[in-house]
Amino acid sequence: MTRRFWVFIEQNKGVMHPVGAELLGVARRLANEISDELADSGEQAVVEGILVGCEVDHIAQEAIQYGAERVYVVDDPGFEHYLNRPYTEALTHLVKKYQPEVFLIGATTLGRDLAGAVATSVKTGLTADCTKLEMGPVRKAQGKYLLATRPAFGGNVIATIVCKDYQPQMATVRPRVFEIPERDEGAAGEVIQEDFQITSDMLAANLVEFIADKNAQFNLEYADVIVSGGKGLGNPQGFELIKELADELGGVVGSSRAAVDGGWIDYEHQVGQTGKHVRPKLYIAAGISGAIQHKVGMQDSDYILAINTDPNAPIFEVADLGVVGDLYQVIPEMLQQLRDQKGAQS
Amino acid sequence: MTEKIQFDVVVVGAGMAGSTAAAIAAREGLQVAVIERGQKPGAKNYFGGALYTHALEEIYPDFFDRKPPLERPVTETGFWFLSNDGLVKATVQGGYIDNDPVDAYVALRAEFDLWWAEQAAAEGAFFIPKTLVTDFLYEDGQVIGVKTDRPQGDVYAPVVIVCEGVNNMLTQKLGLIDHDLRISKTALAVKQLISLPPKEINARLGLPDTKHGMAISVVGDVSMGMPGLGFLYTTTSALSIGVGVTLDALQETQIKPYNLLQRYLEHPAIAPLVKDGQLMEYGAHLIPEGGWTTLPKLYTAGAMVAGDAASMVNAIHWEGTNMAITAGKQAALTAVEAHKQQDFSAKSLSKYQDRLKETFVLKDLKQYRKMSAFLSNHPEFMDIYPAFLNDALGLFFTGFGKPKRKLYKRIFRSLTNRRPLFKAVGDLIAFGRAVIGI
Amino acid sequence: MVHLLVSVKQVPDTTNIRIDPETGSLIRKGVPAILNPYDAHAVAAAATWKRKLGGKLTVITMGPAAAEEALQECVEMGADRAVLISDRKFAGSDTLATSYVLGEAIRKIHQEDPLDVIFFGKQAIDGDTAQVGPGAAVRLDMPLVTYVVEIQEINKEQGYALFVRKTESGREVIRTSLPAVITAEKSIAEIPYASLPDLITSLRYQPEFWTAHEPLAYDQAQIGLKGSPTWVAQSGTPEAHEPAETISVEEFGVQASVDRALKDMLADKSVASLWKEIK
Amino acid sequence: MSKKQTDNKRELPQVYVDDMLMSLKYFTDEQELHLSIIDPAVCQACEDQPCIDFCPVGAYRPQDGRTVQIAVQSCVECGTCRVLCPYLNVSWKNPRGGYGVSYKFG
Repeated sequence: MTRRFWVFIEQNKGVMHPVGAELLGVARRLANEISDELADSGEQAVVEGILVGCEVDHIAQEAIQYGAERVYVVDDPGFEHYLNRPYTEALTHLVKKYQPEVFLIGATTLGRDLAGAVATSVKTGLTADCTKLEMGPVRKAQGKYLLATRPAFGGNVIATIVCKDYQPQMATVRPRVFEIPERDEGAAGEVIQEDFQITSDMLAANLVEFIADKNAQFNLEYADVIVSGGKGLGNPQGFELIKELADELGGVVGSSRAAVDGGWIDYEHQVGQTGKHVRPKLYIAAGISGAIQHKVGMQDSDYILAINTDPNAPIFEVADLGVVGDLYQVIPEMLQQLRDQKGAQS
Repeated sequence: MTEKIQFDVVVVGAGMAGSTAAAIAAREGLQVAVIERGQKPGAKNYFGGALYTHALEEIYPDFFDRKPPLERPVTETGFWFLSNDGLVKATVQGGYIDNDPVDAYVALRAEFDLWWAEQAAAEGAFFIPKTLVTDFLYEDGQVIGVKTDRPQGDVYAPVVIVCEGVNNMLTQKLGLIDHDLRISKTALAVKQLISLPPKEINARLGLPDTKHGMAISVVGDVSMGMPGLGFLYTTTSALSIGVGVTLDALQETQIKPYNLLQRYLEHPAIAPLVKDGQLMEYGAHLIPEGGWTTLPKLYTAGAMVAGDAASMVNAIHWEGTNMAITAGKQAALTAVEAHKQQDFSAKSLSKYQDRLKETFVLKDLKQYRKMSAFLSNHPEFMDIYPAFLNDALGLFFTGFGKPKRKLYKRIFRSLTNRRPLFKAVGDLIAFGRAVIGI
Repeated sequence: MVHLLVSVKQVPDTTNIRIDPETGSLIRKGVPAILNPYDAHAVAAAATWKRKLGGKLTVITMGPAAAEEALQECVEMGADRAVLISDRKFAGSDTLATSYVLGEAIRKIHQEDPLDVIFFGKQAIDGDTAQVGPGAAVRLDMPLVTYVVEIQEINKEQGYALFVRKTESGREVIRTSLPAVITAEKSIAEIPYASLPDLITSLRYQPEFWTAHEPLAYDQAQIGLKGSPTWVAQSGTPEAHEPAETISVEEFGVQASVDRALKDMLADKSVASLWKEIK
Repeated sequence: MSKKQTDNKRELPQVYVDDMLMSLKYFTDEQELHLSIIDPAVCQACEDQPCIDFCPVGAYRPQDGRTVQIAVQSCVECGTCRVLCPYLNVSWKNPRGGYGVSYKFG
């Protein structure tokens, strides 16, 4: 019997969303975590990708290079644009056919829309926005199951959820919670074309028009680097210096609520409980004292550098490193040193 | 045109005065509407504080059988005189305090006021929350209802009882008073509710169990010389600690209220009581301290005013809620009488003031009419005398091995180098007069 | 005449959560319960369209008896009928069981008085799963549009509706047949300030009370813990971040402080992985 | 108005009030603000700007150019600013019904 660890490979107009690669890395780790069970049961664990779209074979290869041993592909013009019903029916068909043990989906708007529908049509459990995934023992049960850890009550509680008696154990994960695994150009894997007929009743809802978001790239929530300014800037012009540093690091500008309240910058930039929740790799907080409302929105960042003149500003409680000094000295110096380093390399 | 929204009585505000008035009037068979601006009755109310059994039982004789949501009974009460680094406790327990039921219970307004409103609803009063009364409806000078900020928001009633609280904008609009709050006659109180395990509270304050509680007036260093009072109340599983100072003092010293409160919480005698406590709620509220000197006209054609809106507070004795309850009842009884006579003129409603004169409410306010002026003119009661009291008792109880004559001289000098003797005596006399009200 | 339905939920206000440090469970006392904000905006949108096209708005909720207050708020905003589905047997229901309970209730209402659009809030702020809407759509076999920020048109005569939904890359205009299920973002409509007559009506309105047996006999195996594939194995409070090491510019000077800061920053593996991309 | 020096030895601590406001429940009115400055020029001419100190929730915040900004969502409707503003320059009214601070304990 094969124990299948599935990952939904999300793609948009022929471009693979990185969350699929991140989850292939996770699926590989989960499969390894049950290797002891495999030894004595003679079963084998396999990491497989599920890909739905139109002319997406090149993405199947990319998935294999990120660790998928096999990719099931449903390739049909009807799947060119994401629509909930056809995608849900296709995935439900594949799940029933191959009976995977674990099924991971990226918690993008597409993923969250799809996962809820698939879990219901397959009648199984689904845990949303997981921050930790591992295979482990469950009370009163034999063998290892998916232990899905997620925040609840607005992040105030961390709960570990288990889905013991239903298959597959489904979970969605937000982009960039896990790292992208190394890409192995030489990896080999099998691609299986699955045919699936879209019937007219599945097209009760269809796309009439698509309006690209002009500042989509400014999407604060998905930014890798955020440089935020607060009242410590003293005035709105301070945000020009913040923007300069953000551009230098390929990031976007964020702000505290106080700066938005002061009318210094648009609400779209506000990070915090009443603004956006962000989890960039690098978060630089300049002139932000760090009220709890702000910390709640950015404390999950991988690395936080705080610059503030007040040594006991609350922001230092969540920062990885704090520079106690005047940002109007520290940031220009940072820009200088960053440019010198870049100059040295090119 | 949608039909008119008509009641026999409209009460503005579902606090102590409002819900009481509604209960009494509804009990007598009148159609009563209570219009409350908060999400629920109690949402906008905030106090130290304690409720007084005499007033509660007067409205509901079976008060305790109804299982009211009260916190700890007050079994120990009194004054703490704070010096810069010390404390003299003058509290009393047992004896008069040890009644069954006790005279005062600590309470939390959000929960209690909602329950108090539910009792009035059970009597038949109709509560309209989430609605702000903005003005009155008149018919040739006679109030015949209120305007609210909701579309189609007029509510008609021949009698309106205004219980809007300390910011009495409607009372001013009615012309019952010709000025806004006086900054020397109004105090701003800020408070923290700090949760601690009940056993910890009992241990730190020497209370045997949660059936025992404290209500303390804190005088001295807490207000940094400004006219004002601190307080400390024990709820079942939290300490309610705050300080209030008059607005003119706040304006003059430009001290931030929350810094004053923090300093109070960090006082050497207070800090150990709140150590490791968790802040459950911070808040601020004004207290009308003008009493008699800022009392508005209590009635006009078709309307009466009761509670904080009519500055019915006796700060020295921490009495406000019982005054509001008493006034609410008297206003309601007057409204019932007016309905019997079908006479809602000012003259008819003037009986409200006559009734109130018979109660402690107007009597006490009159007696203490000089008190708030006294306190602002005699700040030494807020710093010099508490500090002296600490020094005097401190020296007295450490005078071992020293000739006592020298000791008393030193105690005496710790008074006179703060306040010349004749002035101190003058202060005492002035205090006596302010208390007696001559 | 349209018939619209909104499924709402009363949630603890997560901006005011207090957790008992020992047990890691929610401290109920003093935590206000509110109508889930996304659901409130959904009701506001439904009420606007009901008034525009003429018709009826029904709201349903599954929860404890106290959830009646949330229904009252919906009537205040314009709901004509409110149903509270409440039973101890539902306790512990996860999203699959919840979508079964709500799905069957909606099916019954639909059979008695055909529905055109069924609204869910994008997610509930206590669970944040965003699964119940999609789940109900599957159970009712109706088209689903999630993250709706604007309703362009509801055309009962020709049996279609136009919804605008927002994704990371832009806005999609979706045309669906009717009836359809949508999940609403806050920007779908502003919360109205109800007229006094509507408020008074809501204060006097008694919601219908459904249980696990009446008027619908729910399959006991699909509700509550029995009907829930997932359950909470363990819960606790997130561990605190230890406070940062700080460099004082006063002590080390700007140049040295920034140099050390950049080195420490680049030493972090996820920033380092990023750094390759920046260069 | 002189800033009277209080002679007390124990210094006044500096509290970050925003953190305390997290303990409060507000129903924020997205459509109407119940407080506003009547004439910003008066604030610019106001020498002490006492509102920045006396407001118990620190809702009055100094801006560049000596204007004052009100963080209306933090207001607990105590009324102090209405009567203490030296130039009565605050347009003060209660929030719309159901909005504003909603004490959980009180």
